[in-house]
Amino acid sequence: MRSVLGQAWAIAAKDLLLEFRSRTAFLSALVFTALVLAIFNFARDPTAVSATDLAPSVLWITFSFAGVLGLNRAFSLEKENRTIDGLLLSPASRTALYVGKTLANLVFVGAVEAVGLPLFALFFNVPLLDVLGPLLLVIALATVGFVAVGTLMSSMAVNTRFGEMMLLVLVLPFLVTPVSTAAEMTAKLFAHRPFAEWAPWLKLLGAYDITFVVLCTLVFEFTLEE
Amino acid sequence: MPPANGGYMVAAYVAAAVIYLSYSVWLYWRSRGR
Amino acid sequence: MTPTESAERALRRGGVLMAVGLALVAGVYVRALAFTPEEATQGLAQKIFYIHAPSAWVALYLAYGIVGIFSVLYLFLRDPRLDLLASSSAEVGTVFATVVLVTGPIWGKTVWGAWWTWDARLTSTLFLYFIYLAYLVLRSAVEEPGRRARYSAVLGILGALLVPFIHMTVYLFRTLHPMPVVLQPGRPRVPGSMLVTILYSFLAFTVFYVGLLARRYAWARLAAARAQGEAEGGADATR
Amino acid sequence: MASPGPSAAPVLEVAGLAKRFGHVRALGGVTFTLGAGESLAVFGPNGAGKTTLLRVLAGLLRPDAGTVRIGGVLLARGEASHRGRVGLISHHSLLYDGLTAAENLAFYARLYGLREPRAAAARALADVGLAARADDRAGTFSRGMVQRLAIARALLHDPDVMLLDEPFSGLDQRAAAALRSVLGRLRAERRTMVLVTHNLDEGLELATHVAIQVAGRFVSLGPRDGDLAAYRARYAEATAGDA
Repeated sequence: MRSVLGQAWAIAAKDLLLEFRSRTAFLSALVFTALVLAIFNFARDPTAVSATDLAPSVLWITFSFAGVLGLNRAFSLEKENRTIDGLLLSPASRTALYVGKTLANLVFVGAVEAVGLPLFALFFNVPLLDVLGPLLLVIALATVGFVAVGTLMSSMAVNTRFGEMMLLVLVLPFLVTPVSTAAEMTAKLFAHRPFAEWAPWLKLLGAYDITFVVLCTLVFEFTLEE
Repeated sequence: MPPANGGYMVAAYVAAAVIYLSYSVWLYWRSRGR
Repeated sequence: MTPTESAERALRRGGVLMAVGLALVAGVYVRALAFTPEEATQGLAQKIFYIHAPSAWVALYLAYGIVGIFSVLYLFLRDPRLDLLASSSAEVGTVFATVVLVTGPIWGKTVWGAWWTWDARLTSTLFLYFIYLAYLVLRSAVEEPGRRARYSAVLGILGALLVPFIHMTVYLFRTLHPMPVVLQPGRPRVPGSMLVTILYSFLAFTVFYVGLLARRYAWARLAAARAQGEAEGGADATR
Repeated sequence: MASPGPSAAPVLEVAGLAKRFGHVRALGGVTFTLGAGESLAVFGPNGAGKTTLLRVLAGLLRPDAGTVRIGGVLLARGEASHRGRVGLISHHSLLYDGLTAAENLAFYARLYGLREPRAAAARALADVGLAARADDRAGTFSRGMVQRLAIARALLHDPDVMLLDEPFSGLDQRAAAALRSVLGRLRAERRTMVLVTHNLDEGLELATHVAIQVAGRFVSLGPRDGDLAAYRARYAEATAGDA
């Protein structure tokens, strides 16, 4: 178990170092985030729709799409020089590879969200600080859910024709639960509703996370060449 | 007095028949012979 | 008997089963349209139920269940036929799901007054349709049969587990949101002759599904057997 | 059958390996045995299934049938200890262009569970004469330097069995000579090697055993008993029917 985590961390640290050096994926995800936030707010008719009504859905559309677009990077970077063979040749377990890739993706998406959230608060003028704690919890849970599935799917998508488009097609149905529960909870947070009102969504999201993290870890090895 | 909406019923039945029949015919012809 | 011959026999059997299914479905049309009374509050449009509901049963439960079960079996047993069966079920299920998505709004228009409402059942059907499409698109984008089978099995299993989550998500929204009270098309109170029609239609569409599945699966086997035969004929190594 | 000499316990035992990709047969029953210090050169035209053979031996591909044993231990797919005893050099470098030479090796040393990965990386770099370029990115290296770094990567964990997949392809004369000297050293260290290539000029002099593979099968296998010209003739004869 300890060696699995050690190997997973080595893989994640390597991915993050590579991304830190090139920053291409990170910067494009950031630009995407800023653009979507700006366009949605600009296109909104302020007399018809108030910013706080629109805000939760915009936030989650932005985060999930920016996240999924970034997930391609995880396995496409292993195609150059066939480094995926190097990983699979080593005694590191397949589980460590999945956990490592998922960790790196979580850090990546988390960093995009860390920049995106203040931008969002600025553009939509929502009172972020009062609800920051619970909001971070919601963001963390939803992000774990779609990154776990997205990482698995990207391992397959990278070996198909039209890889990037394919990843979106594969992942979109799986975004329904994390994104809509997170958007609903975000809306209730901004409206200062009591916890009892958003607890059912929290439970559903938690159940989704547990189910798919376990399942994806189990089936990951089947996405590798054998 | 039930509402007069037989047209919708006909539309739905025809649409379903078209979809099922076209798939059946396509499947049958594509898979027979070489 | 060679694999090609046995696949050809299965193809003929599938054709017969398909014809039986079609005949039974034609029977549903006759019985529902001519020999089933008109419902009092919804009028003739209620009869859409007899084709809509059994199609939904096949598309959302039967066909998807078969995909999920045979995907798991494939990953354990690695018999290529299991993959062909799962993918045949996905394709046939997509046809049934298409009918659900076409007849649903037509019926909805008469009940709700709008073609599309984000009603729980319609919404989850739409999302499940996207899983079917993703499955078929993924298969078309992977060349090598072994990899295609593994990838589709992984997606088939994840998709089968996603189905209950989508239902729960959609129902959570529906039950907690204040919804305008509208007449739901779900379960009409049923007198005897309607009940017979309903039961018969479920049976007919189930047999129709099995017939299409059998034919589709036999065709896939035949194609695989022929490709194998051709490969065995010539020099056949790679890399 | 390349039977090991009386002194050599078999290091690598391969029996009846078969592998198909869909309807294409890549391996159709490959069998051989090698002892310590023995090396097998497998020659064959493109598409003969040579790379597939190496990938099965390395534990990357699961064979449909047949067994691989290293040191008498059966290869089970995904068996980490098996993968730890095998090293692979291919015409792909398996290196990250964005990492420095030292970082590349330290990363792989961690995956192989070596103690003090940085020290292991530094030793391996010195071994292939790249110590001075340790902190330069692999992406800036010449083809020959990349190949030396790839060799260092494959030798990091001191494998018993070395697998080489067309290692000479794309190398200039100097790099090829350097590679030859490394291979000579590996042989002197009594490592077991399997080298596959379509080019008879490369690797024949390093081999103790020679096989010719056509369409997934060994059409000839035995200790090296002839010179280049003799093998050229045999190779031409074996591949004549294979368009």
